[in-house]
This record gives sequence, C-alpha cells and structure tokens, in this order.
Amino acid sequence: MTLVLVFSGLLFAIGTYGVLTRRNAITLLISVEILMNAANLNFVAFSRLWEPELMTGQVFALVGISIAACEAAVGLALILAIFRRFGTTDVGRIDFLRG
Amino acid sequence: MLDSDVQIALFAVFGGIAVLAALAAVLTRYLMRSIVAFGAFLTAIAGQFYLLAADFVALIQIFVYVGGVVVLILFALMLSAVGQKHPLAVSEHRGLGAVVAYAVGGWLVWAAFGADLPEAGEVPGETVAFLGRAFLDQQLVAFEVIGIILLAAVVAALVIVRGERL
Amino acid sequence: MVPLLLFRYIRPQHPSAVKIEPYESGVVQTTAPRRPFHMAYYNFALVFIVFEVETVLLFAVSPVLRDASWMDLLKAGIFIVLVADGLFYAWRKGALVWK
Amino acid sequence: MEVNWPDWLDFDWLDLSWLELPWIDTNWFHDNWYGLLLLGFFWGVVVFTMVGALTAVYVYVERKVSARIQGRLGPMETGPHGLLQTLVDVVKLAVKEDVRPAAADALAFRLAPLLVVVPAIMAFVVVPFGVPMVIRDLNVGILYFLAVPSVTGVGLLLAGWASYDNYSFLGGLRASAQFISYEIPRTLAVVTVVMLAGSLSSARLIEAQADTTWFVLLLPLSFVIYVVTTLAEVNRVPFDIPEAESELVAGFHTEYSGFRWSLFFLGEYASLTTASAFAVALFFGGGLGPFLPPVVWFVLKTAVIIFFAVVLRFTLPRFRQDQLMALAWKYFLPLSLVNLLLAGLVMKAVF
Repeated sequence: MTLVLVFSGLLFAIGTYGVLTRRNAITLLISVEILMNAANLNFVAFSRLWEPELMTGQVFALVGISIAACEAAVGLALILAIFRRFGTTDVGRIDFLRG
Repeated sequence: MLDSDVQIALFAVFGGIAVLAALAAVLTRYLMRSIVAFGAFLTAIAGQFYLLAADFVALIQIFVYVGGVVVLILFALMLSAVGQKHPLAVSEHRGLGAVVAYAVGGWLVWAAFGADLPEAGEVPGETVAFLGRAFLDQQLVAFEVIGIILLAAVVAALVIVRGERL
Repeated sequence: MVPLLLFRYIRPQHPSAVKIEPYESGVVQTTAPRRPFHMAYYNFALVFIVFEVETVLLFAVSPVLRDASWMDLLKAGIFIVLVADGLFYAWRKGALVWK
Repeated sequence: MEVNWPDWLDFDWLDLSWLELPWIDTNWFHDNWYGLLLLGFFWGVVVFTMVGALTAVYVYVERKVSARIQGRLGPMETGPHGLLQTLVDVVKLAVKEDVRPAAADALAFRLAPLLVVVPAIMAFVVVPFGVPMVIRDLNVGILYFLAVPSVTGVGLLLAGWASYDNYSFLGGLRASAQFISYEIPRTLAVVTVVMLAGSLSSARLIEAQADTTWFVLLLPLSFVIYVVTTLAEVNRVPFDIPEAESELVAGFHTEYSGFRWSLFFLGEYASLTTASAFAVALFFGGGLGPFLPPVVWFVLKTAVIIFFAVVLRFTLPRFRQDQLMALAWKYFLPLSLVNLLLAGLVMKAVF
C-alpha cells in the first residue's frame, strides 16, 4: 500500500511540475491528466481498504476517467479555438486584449 | 494489498515505467514525444490498476484514455500546431516549479510512509458485476450525473470549436 | 521471431537520396505536410469520445441487467437517452456533416 | 501481509501442467520470476505463431476466392495450387530493404506499425476456441477484446504523421477518423450481447449460449451492425477510403516498405481474423455444435464468416468519405442505440 502511495505521490509531483512550468497548452493538458491519473491510482488502491464490496473507490476512478475525457474534449476545443484566433498554442503569448 | 513478490515486483516495474514516462511527457520539448510518452504512462497506470485487483478499471483506462483521449489530443495537435518546426519554449520559472514539485512530492511520500492504514479487505472475484450493481444502486447519482456531464461536454465543446452561439 | 531479427542484418541497406524522399507519385513535394487540417475531424473525435465514455459505462452496467428489475432498466435507459441528446444536438447543429 | 486476492490475479494461467510433459518440472517455472518470464514469453510466441499462421491461410484463401470471382486462377506456381506462395511472400517481405524517408520522425515511424499489429495479436488471447477453452479467460474478456485494439487508432495517426508525406498524413487522419467513428456502433452492438450473456467473460459467453440459443437468432440486428462496422474498422472494401489507391496512393502506409509495411498488413489481417473468430463466439455459439469437437466447429464457423468477408470485398464499390462518416454517425449510431433498447426488451422476454 505504501508503494502505491509513493508512486502516486511521485506522479502527482511530476504533474505539478508540468503544470507550473510548461507553456504549451497541449502539454499543460497532459500534465493535468497525469495529476488525475495519480489521484485515480489512489482511489483504486483505497477501494480495497474500505468497503471493497461496494467498490466506491473504483466507481470514483471511473467517474474520474469520464470527467478527464470530458475535460480533454472541452479543453482541446478551447485550444483549437485559441489556435485559430491567435495562431499559437503557447499560453504565454496569448494576449486577449489584442485579439 | 499486493500480496506475492511477483505482484509487488510487477507493480514496481509498472510504477517505474509510469514515472519515467510521466517525466518524459513533462520534460520533452517535442510535442509528439510528449504525447507518445503520455500514452506509455497511461498504459503503465492501467497495468497498476490491474495489479490492484481493478481489472475493469484497467481496461477502461486503456479504452478511454489510450484509445480516446490520446487520439483526441493527436487530432487536436494535427489540426493546430502540427507544422511547428522548433522545439517548444520552456517557461522561465522552472526553478519555482521544481521547488513546488519537490515540496508536494516530498510531502506526499512522507505522508505515505507515515500513514496508518487498515488491512486490505477481500475483493469480490467478479468486479464487473459488483460495479454494475453499485452504479444502479448506491452510486446511481454518479452514474446519471456522468450522463449529464457528457451531454454538457459535447454541447460546450461543439459550441467552442464551431465558434457560434447556442 | 528469431528469423525476423536475423533478416534485419541480411536485408539490403542502400539508402540513396531519391529513395528517402517522400513518395508522392513521383511528383516532388511542394507543400509541407503536417499543416493544420480540416476542422471536421475534430467534431467527430469530440462526439466519439463522449460516446465512448457512455459505452464504457454501459459495459459496467450491462452484465447485471439480465437479472435486473424494470426499474434498473429504466435507470440505464435514462442514461442512454441523456447522452443521446448530445448526438441529437450535434446532428441539429450540422456537426455531423462532412464539409 | 495477509493473502486475500482474487484468483485471476494468480499467475496460474501461465501454467503448463495441463500439457503433462513428463520431462519438464512445471513447478520450477512458478518458483522463480525468470521462470514466469519464460512462461510468458512462451505464450507470447505461441499466440504470435497462431496469428501468423492464420493470417497466411487467410491471405491464401482471399487470393484464391478473389481469383475465382474475377475468373482467374490466382497463385499456382509455388507449391501445389500455389499453397506456398504466402510463405514465399513472407520471406520476400522480411528480407526486403526497409526504406525510411529522411524527413520522417524516426521514433514515431518505428513505433506506429507496432501500435497497429501488437494490439491485434494481443486481442487474440481472449478468443474462446472450444467450449471452455480460451488461452486466457479474463473476467472482462469481451471488454479486453474491444479495448486493446482501440490503441490502433493512435498507431494509424502516428504512421501518417511520422512519414512526413501529404498523402500519408491525410490517409492517417482519414483512417483514424473512420476507425473511431465505427468503434462506437460496434461497441454498442457488443454491449447487447453482454446484456444477454450476463457476463464479460468470453467463456461464460459460450455457456450462456449453450443455455439458450445462438445469440444471432436473438439479436440479428446486432450481428449486422457488428459485421459492417468491423469491416469498416479494419479499412476493408467497401470502406477502404483511407487506402484508396486512386486518391491517396496507399494511404497512411505510403512511405512504408518491406518489413514494416508487412506489419501493417499483418495487423489488418490479424484484426480481421480475430474479429471474425470473436463474431463466432459472440453470435454463433463459439464451438457449440453436435458430433464434432468444439475446436473444429469453431474453425468451420470462422471460415464461413471469413469467406463471407472476402466475397464482400470483391463485390462492392467504395464509399465516399462524407458518405462514410454519415453512415457511421447518422445511421449506425442511432440504429445501435435503438438496437440496445430492443435488446433490453428481448432480454426481458427470454429470461
């Protein structure tokens, strides 16, 4: 169990680093997905510790995956819209006031 | 949790792959490599799910993430920044990012070693049947809410991508 | 497997300038590939991922439906209809038309 | 830690004891991790060989049948009735020069064919040959069969992108778009079967059909949807837009040659073979049948389905891209949703 927590902690840290340092919108999205996966890993692991019969943790992981998919769909739609407007996916260079 | 040595070893191997792939995805300066590494990361996580006795979730991970989200990201890439020749710019506050990431990671790992956890319970052999019942009984709200979220997502994304009003 | 690895070394390897050019029916490449393409692809990908999530959740529910009550069937039906509305919306908006 | 984990996480399935080979101590494999690794490798080779052999047979049958339809003889020279032609072709492809365009992305160019062929072979593992016999009976076998090949979509896109060629790029986009479009109705068709079977395990699927009847009789619409969408997914005529020679040279694998090209080829045929075999399991009761052993029944039924697919290939014209997408989203998807509701009613009536 500790092993699981260590791995998910590491992954979470990596995701955090990505979110903080990357400027490309698509890479940002990937970093956020890494964060969500780290969380899902914990949900699944804890599902066995408490109420394994109810599978609450696994249900939550499924919900998390669904939400991640929706988030990717909407996020990428935004990225595409921004790309068509500004010609870049670099979030540092988007300037809405000049749009 | 993980009971035999083989399982623990496999879990660690998958974990190692996941960590390396995640690092590659976050650090590489080429978008395509980032996406490929992300795919590898997702597959490794699916392997971990499987070892944690969540076979259904593991396959869903592959089905939705690798077969869905990665394809979606690739499509988005091909419709936008695909012609980009130069490596991506890296942000200036890398130091800050590293510090925060170390702090978060260190704290989480410390918490992992310090946690007082109960023994793992018995897992039902047929995970799917239990999941299905859970979705129809206790977790019904979650089930239907996902439906609503999916509906909202498709409407919102279409509106955004087509750039018109509702 | 072993033969396949063996063949790798006996295979002829004579790269030449012409051979490694992109093949476009003998016409020399004039436009760069990898340029932003047709938006219609994204529309489909979008509807796809939403339905994929729906299908996947139906997979979770479907094995227990055989011995389930009418009420349970109704619950699953509501879920299907909810997501089908998304298809209906996309259809009405013309997102499913290939342009 | 206390041992309490479900059986399927055991690695017993790697067991060889059923072979009853007196000169091998099977326990040895389970005592060491390298023993387990060896066993896994062994099964990998077995599956790979089976898929390779089936694909070779398939190609031969297809050549012969197409020749018959077109009034030709097909391969005759190598071996009796050209039986060895496919084998010769394999050798030829393997020793052919492997050209990689200068502009291509090396990593993606190498990875893409693997992403197409490996899932197709992996999916084979859960096909139930006999009445109880499956190479690996997963609790979630049917989902596995659908989830693993879905990775192919990524492979197609990568192949098109990596080649740095306009035709390839366009072909990859088309192939992938088509792949994902037809995946939904196909999966929904399988969901109806799962509802009736009451389980996601492929062995249980056969048992359920033994208890009732072939599911094709209960769910004819599901079967039609499954067959058509499967053909579309592996880019077969009449759905071969991504590889339309007259428009796109050869689609996403224009730049591929020799060994790597043959991987795409193998992927296409292997997934079609696996899909046909699984169609038998899903709709025709797998190995169920009187007199003959289950495996024979299974192979016979699969052969009929494959023959049907080959005949279709050479008798139908090709669709246009817009028709293709419209067909998937405006006809098959609503149809499969309606089918789902119908299946619910059928299920209530039967059980």
